[in-house]
Amino acid sequence: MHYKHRIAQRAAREIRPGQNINLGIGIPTLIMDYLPEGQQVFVHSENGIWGMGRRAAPGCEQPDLIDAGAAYTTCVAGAACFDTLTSFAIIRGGRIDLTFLGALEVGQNGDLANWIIPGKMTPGIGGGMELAQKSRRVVVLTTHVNKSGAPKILKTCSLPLTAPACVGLIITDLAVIEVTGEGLRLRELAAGVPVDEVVAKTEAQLLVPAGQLPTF
Amino acid sequence: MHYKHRIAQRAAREIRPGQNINLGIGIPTLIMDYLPEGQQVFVHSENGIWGMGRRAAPGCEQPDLIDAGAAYTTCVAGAACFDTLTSFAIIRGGRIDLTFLGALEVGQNGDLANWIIPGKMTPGIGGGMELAQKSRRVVVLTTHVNKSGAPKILKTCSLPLTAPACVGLIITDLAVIEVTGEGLRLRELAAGVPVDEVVAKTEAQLLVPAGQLPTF
Amino acid sequence: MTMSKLQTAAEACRPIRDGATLLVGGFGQPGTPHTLLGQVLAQGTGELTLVKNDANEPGLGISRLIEAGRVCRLIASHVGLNPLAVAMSHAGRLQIEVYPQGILAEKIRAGGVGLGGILTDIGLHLENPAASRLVEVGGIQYKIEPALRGDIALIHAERADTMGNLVFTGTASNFNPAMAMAADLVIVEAAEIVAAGALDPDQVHLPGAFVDRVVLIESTGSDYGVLKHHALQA
Amino acid sequence: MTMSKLQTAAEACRPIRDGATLLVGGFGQPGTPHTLLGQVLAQGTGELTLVKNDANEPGLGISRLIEAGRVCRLIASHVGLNPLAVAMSHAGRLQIEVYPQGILAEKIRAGGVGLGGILTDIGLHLENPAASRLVEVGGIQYKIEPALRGDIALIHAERADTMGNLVFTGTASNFNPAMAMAADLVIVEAAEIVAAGALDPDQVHLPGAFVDRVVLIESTGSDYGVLKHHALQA
Repeated sequence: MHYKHRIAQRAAREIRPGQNINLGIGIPTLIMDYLPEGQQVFVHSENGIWGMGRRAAPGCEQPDLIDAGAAYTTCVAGAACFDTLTSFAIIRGGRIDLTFLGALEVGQNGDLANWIIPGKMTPGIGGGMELAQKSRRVVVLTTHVNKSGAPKILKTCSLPLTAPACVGLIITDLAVIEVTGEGLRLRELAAGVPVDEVVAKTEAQLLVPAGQLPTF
Repeated sequence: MHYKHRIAQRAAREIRPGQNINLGIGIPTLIMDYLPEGQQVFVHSENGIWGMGRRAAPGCEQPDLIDAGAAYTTCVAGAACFDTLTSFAIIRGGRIDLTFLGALEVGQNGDLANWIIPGKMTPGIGGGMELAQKSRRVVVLTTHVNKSGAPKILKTCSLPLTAPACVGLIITDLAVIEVTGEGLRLRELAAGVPVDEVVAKTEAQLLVPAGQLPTF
Repeated sequence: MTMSKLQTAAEACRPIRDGATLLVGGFGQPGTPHTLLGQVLAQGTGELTLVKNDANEPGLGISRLIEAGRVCRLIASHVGLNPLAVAMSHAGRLQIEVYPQGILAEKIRAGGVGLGGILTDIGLHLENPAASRLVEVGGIQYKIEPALRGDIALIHAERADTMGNLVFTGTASNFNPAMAMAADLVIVEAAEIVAAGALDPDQVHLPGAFVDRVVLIESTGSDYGVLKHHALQA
Repeated sequence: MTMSKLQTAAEACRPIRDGATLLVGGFGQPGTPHTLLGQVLAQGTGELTLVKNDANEPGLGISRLIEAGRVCRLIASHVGLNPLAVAMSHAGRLQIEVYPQGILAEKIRAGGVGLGGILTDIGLHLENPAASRLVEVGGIQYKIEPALRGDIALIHAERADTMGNLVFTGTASNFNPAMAMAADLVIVEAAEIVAAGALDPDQVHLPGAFVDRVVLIESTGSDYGVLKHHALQA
């Protein structure tokens, strides 16, 4: 299984029945394939759907039904479609229980940076800032290090923040890490990954519990 | 014809085809009976109708369709029903071309006072303040004097204002008076009413044009 | 497992405690959640702050709670059709606070959509510049109106599905959509409740994401009928 | 005499002058008023300020106006799907100003509903307290976001009646309702136009009170179709 799918599969286990969830661009969209069967979850898409279903099957696309990443999508039974004002009323009003987002950097206090890369023109934040700041819980899905091999989980973010102290859980290709009042706590390891590797590839201080850690 | 109906009939002549209009409580509601036949006018009711029709015929009332004064009403073809937010978006957004309101006092600069009677508990302004302040044109329909015989058209209002300098035209049981940059200009007389009587019953200065005035 | 937000009125209203702030839909009779208000009356809850456009009329809607002495404070836009509420206010037994109707709706909406407040020029001429919070934007003076939220919203809809998606009708919409966004717990009564999927997603007025509990109106008796004194005589 | 707001695209768009600020509906393709934008392109209007959620994609929607050099300034929330617009911005040939998506929508709504602005805590951590206009409400810091209006709104609807009442569909609603409230002249294109009375008053998404002109979409060609690169491969 590709690491992105393994992250998505692990992430899906964070979802509780009846929750309103939002899936950011990138790895988070893969969660759609791992939603618990027969359990009602309401997927919100910020361009105007509550109750979004899977991507439209080839030939069944409706031109006026896309997800926030522009892919053709579907509605489940009980869905509602609405405008941008209503969609962000749901977000800023605190009605999103759980949001999955990608990251460029995560600070050990839960700071999230995922929108400006220095030296590049930012394409804009879209709905990400409101989702990060106002969702009841934010779970970050990311590779543990960036393309140059540098850690993404840092003592302090160097990039402009999307939102401060918003991240509750970090799921990477190597580990599951919880953001706690005491700092970052290592919770689970990807199958076959030693604790030492995770510690070495994490710039921030990691609290490592004694004993065997669960794997995913 | 009762003076209230004569005021309403004269008021209806201020309406232009295609206008969005709002009819306040009291005499203004009588205008509904004098709307020009076969001419499209959109009557807005602030509790959530654009395209309101006449009052519901006996036995034809729909419990969920009332006007802003709680009377059962109807919709014309092409009507829309909506919530309070949308209704006042129409008002404050400047989409009401013409509003007819009652008055306790009108100042010679167009100030309107129609909501607080001293010594009485005010029941609240409802939608009147927003209508007075934001409609493109406000026409006041009122008796020329109050129940004690005192003038209602004053140099300066003594009551708390609904909105300052908002009135464009005043139609009373005695006269039609325009609010202009130079002051109040007498435009028309009720049939059989001499100019002297209007001047005597108006505390504010009246500009009286030379020659015969039209009657209504 | 199929999720449903359907509950009885008694179950749904159980979390309403003495001292709560309730947002109550309705402009006059249409849109007033009579069934839910009846439950609040029956369960004895008191010391309430109510936010409603008006005070209904004596013997109807929130006036029953006011008459029973359960309400300390009412935030409204116009209470002219309820002389009883006005009299209680005069007697110091009910505190009434009024706002221009559309501004009251916007304050509630701001609370619902996660804003701190709005800037408005309505009624600015009545403000005491020394006491008010005024700001200038683009050369124009505005007043800061803070957002307003409630603990619980009591909402009336024409139709709901089991997911809490709502459809309103006629002039019964009024404050209901704004209030259904602006409370920690949102309880809806509906004249009809349908299965998930029975409503066209395009024709939902308020998505179920805002709604926590849905109650079926069991008796659509006189509370929901035509009030003869507001009808034309035959 | 029966009133109608129906016009041809050429008639409806004639008042659009060089230098105008246009509010343009759409999130990606859905809800983008291609017919009206085509008319603006054809009539040669330039020096435009556009307000749109995104910049569409190269060769589509507002990107055609941008590519033709007709746009000096774009106010948006995300232009990531249009590398061409990003490149023009780098080259100093297009000024791009971005806001968080929901805040952009609220700024426009505030302009439409006659408010001076809103108070928001979104992105407050990026503000320079010395430079920003911050106010405290209920012990929380908020930033003042001024209202935003346009000269003309270009709106896409699924269905309209001759009075200008509008119905939207799917994710094609997006910024259209907010923008249709916030311009001095509101021009709507619709895939279907029906007689007054054909729409259920309860099922109108935006009342015709806001709408000045309605244009029938005559060619629903590739602009309104499925973009193959966003579809799953068979």
